[in-house]
Amino acid sequence: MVELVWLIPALPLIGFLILLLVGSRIGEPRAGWVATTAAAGSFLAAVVVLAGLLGKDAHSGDRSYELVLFQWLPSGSLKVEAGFLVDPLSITMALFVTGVGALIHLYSIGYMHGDPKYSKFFLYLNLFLFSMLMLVFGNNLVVTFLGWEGVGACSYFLISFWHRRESAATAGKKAFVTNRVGDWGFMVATFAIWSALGTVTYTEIASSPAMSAAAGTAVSLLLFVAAAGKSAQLPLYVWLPDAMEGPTPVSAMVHAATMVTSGVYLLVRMNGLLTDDALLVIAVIGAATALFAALSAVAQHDIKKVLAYSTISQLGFMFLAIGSGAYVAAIFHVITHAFFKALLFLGSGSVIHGMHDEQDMRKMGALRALMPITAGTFIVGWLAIAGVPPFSGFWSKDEILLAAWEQKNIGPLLWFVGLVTALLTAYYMTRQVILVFFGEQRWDEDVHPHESSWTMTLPLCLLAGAAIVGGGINLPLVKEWLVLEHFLEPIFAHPHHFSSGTSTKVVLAVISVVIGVLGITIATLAWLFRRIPTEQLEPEFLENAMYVDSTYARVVSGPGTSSFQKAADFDKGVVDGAVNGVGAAVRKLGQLIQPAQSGYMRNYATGVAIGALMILVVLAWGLLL
Amino acid sequence: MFAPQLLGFVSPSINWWALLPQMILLGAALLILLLSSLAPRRSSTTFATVTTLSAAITAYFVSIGLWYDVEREGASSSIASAFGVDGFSIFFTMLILIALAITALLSHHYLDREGIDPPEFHALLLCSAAGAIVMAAANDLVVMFLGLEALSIAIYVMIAMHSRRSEARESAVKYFVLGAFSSAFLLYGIALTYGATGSTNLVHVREYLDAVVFRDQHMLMAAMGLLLVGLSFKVAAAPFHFWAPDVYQGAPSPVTGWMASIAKAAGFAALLRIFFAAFASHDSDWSPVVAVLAFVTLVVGAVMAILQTDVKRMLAFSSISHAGYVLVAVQSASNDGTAAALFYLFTYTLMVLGTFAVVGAMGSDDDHPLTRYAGLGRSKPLIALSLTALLLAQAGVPTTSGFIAKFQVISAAVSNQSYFLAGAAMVTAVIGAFMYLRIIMTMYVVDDDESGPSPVWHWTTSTVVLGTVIFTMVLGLVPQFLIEFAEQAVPILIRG
Amino acid sequence: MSELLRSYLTVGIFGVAAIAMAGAMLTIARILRPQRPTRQKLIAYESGVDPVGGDWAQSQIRYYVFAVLFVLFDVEAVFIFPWATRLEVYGLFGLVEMAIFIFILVLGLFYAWRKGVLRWV
Amino acid sequence: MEITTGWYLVLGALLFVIGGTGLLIRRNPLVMLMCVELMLNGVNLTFVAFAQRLNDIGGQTVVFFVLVVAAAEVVVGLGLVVAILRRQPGTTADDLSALKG
Repeated sequence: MVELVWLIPALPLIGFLILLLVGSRIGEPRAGWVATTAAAGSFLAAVVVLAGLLGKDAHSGDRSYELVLFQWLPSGSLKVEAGFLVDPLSITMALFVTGVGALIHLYSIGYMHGDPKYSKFFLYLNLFLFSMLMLVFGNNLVVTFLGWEGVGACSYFLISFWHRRESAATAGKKAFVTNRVGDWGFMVATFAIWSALGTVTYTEIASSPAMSAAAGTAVSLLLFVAAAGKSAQLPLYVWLPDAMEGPTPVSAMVHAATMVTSGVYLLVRMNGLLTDDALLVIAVIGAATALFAALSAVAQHDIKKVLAYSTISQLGFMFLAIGSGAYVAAIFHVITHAFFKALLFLGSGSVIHGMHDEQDMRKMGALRALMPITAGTFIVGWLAIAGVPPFSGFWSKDEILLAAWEQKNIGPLLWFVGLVTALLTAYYMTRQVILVFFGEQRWDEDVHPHESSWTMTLPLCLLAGAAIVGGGINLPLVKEWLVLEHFLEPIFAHPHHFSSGTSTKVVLAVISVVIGVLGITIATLAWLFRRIPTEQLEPEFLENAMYVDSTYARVVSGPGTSSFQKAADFDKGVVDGAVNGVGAAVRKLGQLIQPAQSGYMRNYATGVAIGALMILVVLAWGLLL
Repeated sequence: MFAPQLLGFVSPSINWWALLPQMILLGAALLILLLSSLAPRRSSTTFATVTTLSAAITAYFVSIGLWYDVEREGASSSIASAFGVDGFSIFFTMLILIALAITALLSHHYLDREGIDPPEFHALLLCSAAGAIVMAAANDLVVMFLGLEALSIAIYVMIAMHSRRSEARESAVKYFVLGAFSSAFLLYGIALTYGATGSTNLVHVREYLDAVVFRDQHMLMAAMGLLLVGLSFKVAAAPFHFWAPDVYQGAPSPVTGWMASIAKAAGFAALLRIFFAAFASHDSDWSPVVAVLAFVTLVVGAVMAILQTDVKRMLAFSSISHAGYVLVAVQSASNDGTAAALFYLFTYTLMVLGTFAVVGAMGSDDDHPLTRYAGLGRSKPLIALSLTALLLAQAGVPTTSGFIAKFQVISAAVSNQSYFLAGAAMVTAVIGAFMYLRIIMTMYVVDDDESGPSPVWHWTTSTVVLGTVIFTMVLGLVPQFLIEFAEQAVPILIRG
Repeated sequence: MSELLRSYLTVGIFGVAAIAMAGAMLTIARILRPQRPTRQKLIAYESGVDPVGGDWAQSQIRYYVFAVLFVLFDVEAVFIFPWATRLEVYGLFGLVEMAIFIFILVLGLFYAWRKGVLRWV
Repeated sequence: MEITTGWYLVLGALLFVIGGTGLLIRRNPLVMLMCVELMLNGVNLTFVAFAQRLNDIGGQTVVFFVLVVAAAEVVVGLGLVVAILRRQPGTTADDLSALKG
């Protein structure tokens, strides 16, 4: 059954081709159903392959199956195959990519209703799914790079799907530049691995002798640059908030659940090459990203922007896990995050849809009665991301915090940063839930919020179910329940084991729960009770809430609430500036040499003559030496 | 030696079969001129196009036969070793013939639209193609020079034929003066090679350099330097590239495509044959120089492309940057690198011809502002999609032939331990991609109320675009046959 | 002094003598003749006809085409002379080759003629 | 004093450099053409000198070809220059700088 792996990417590709050929002719809603069927079929195929993989012995190495389609690049000493690698890691990724993907396809049928470019949207979605699966299943770096570029391209198309020229150009430019930096890292890493190990195939890389420490660290860092570009880590994250301008299902699928996790996948896939030094860098950057993005999320008013920064923050958590050597925890969090973040995005999409394209949370409130399913599922997502047990987010986040605690060099510090981030996460998500679904009504009279159609609410319910029980795939309570960990174990060069005793684990878990609850409480005090009609009667209480708000801001990041503004300014000024700065530097260089292109023949001839002189001098110099 | 000693003249053995492709082309050129001068009035475009096409196709079949001959009997050379009959020659002959057929097709509608005399244009095109073949196949520097001049002089005139436009005149004069200037350098290099080794024949040069412990190193170095200058000019490598953007912009689009593809390919053919094959024993001397040229070319091409607003100018700088990639492969001075260069040239030729087919059809050549492409994605979705594919291929995006080509070039540089150059190539690929993306974004991202351009499409243009797109995409997935073809076409020098 | 330069010396002496002689004659004439310039006398002599216009008279553009054709065909002849001196040695092969060469040139001339380049308008 | 081949080579190189310099500094298109011719003739002289030194007829044969190529170039070049001068009389090389940047 494992041999059927080719079906998994083939089905979305077929869907894409059908839509390409007859998409606009079959129109709405059939185009949507074609794409959804392709995605669902792909998911079923993944389940079948998983069953086949589970039927094989776990320890003899049988659970790694390569399907080579053909020799792609027979270039000299470098041979690259077009082939698939099925192993626990790739199938795990594929399952949630296709699963969540199929649900989002289904959701989009309702969400994109009436859009003039309806079929084109699904065409891109299927192409995206195909590229993502190529990325996951490729048996070597080059095929993965193919998928890597493919998801990037689809991402640009989808960002600018609804766009007018100006903003699309800006958002697209930012996404493009930062992603190209990441792509550059990927390319250089590929060639570096090839020149050091003589292969780019994963199974051969895994069985190769170790590189020298310096080379290993260099390669690891290059891979991290690649991952940071795709997975929006400091300082390459700037494109992700802008990417939220695309249709909400796109944000859910491409920019929250799947594509942005491909950096995590890449690092986990190459885990055997990552050196300790590089891991430390990854952990630090991951923690910094988590904290920074969480701070930024606190100050947002746009319902999707909050989720966007939250995504960056959660990705930071995943990198923190990788940096601490806890690859399983990273993948675990990738999965649970995919569930609850897709849920949250789709929920926000449902709200936006119901509110007639209103995205400002200040103009929402008290929607829970009008949109019960959306509200209920959104609350599930909120509890999951806030780390309330037994929702899925708690388990994976807890495992990451534990791994951070045990990090060899600066473990407690990383743990503390993670903890603060968790606090902030609980806070800003609670704030969002309250602003959107509770409190008083703040929208205009002519807006009539309504619940969405079943194609939109069904995925919400399914994802909510997954967000509740998703933690079950890796429960730390009993050793046998660590299903994911045992399943993934064969792919790791150095299996990670938690060394802390049970009591430490319990204490840490309790602390993180307390922190989560604290965050929720603060937000509730600040945002819910501040708005109750008895406001005048309890000014003190309100003041207190405000006080808490600003205090913890002061504790966390220095001088007062303005720090949030500072964080936002940093985003706008420094990081944007850096991105634009690279572009500007290139332009500057261009403008520096542009005068040479003066249009005068004699200048051009002088160029030739000087060039000739230089060549002759260099050659003569060579003779002298 | 090039000419036989006159006493007791014995005609050199001539493999007529091997000369047939370019003779067919010249014959077709003469035929077009003869018939068009006999015709009472202005002769039709169709006649010229069909003649050129048939000549190209016939010559192509002859080349296939030659390829199997070479495969069976091994490489040889003809006319006192002046003309190589080997995989390398035939590789370029085929490439030039394909480009000729494409250019003939895409100029069909263009000539009618712009009111250029078709028979003259086609006759010049055929001469130019024959010159390119001679240049690529020549084993003798003087023959190579003659080929180069035939190629270039025909192009000077082809540019100037669009004479009612002052840009065309300016670009013709620029290309002419600078081209003649650089030809003089090349010729001087040939003279010094002759003086240093006693022959202009590359087979002889190579044997001489291999056998003799060399005394007159200085003259040889000067010869290499000057040859490099002349050929770098033809392939538009920095700092000999200044002419390219101006000339590409001013020239009629089909001619720009021809210059960007074939003039460049033939220049690289000569470069490879001279430096990789004949000066192989001195590669430690020339390889670093070529590496520096490659680096400068990559940077200039990528960086300057960003600043442009005229599409033809953008593509001109992009073609400079492409030359940088091929130079990266050339400097590796290895069989792998040379095969990578050949692969690159082949795929690049088709990409660039397809691109200029679209550009030429987009309207008047007076200028090509980026804004003219705004909304093409809406008004002509298929054409826009094709152009997108071609541009992505030029950017080196995976699943296109451009990716494979860049990949091979960089891996050749890596295995040659030119890590710096490989890194630079990757960085400039990143920078360069921005420019292609800009064109693509312009085509697709427009306001709703804006209707895109709707230029007139002739089926010949569409055929060319479609063909090049399919080739580019298919080759991105199954590049093996062309890779093997290129590997078998690495130049060798054989006395014959 | 080398043999080579010595043989050039003779040429040099002849040259100097020629210049000296011509110069002497003109100088003597200038000294002897009376000088009474009038406006009429200073007009450039042009076959007895009064000159019209400036001294930068433009020549007809059609001269140019003939000049170009002349240059081309003149230079192609550079191949014919060496061939003609060794005609017997080259035999039939050489004859056929030169026939083709001349045929191509003639074709060019024919084309030019048909395109009306040779017509004197 | 013996006039060796070296002298001719130096003369050829001088002609080449003079031609090249002329092309760089002159503005008149016709003079620039003449400069190119001068460069080519410098090379011709070099060829003949080498042919003399190597006692090989090949170098002299090359000169024939170069002469013909030069003639073809001149004809095309003159054609271009005349085409421009007819439309814009008095054009110098520097006036041909509309395409740039």
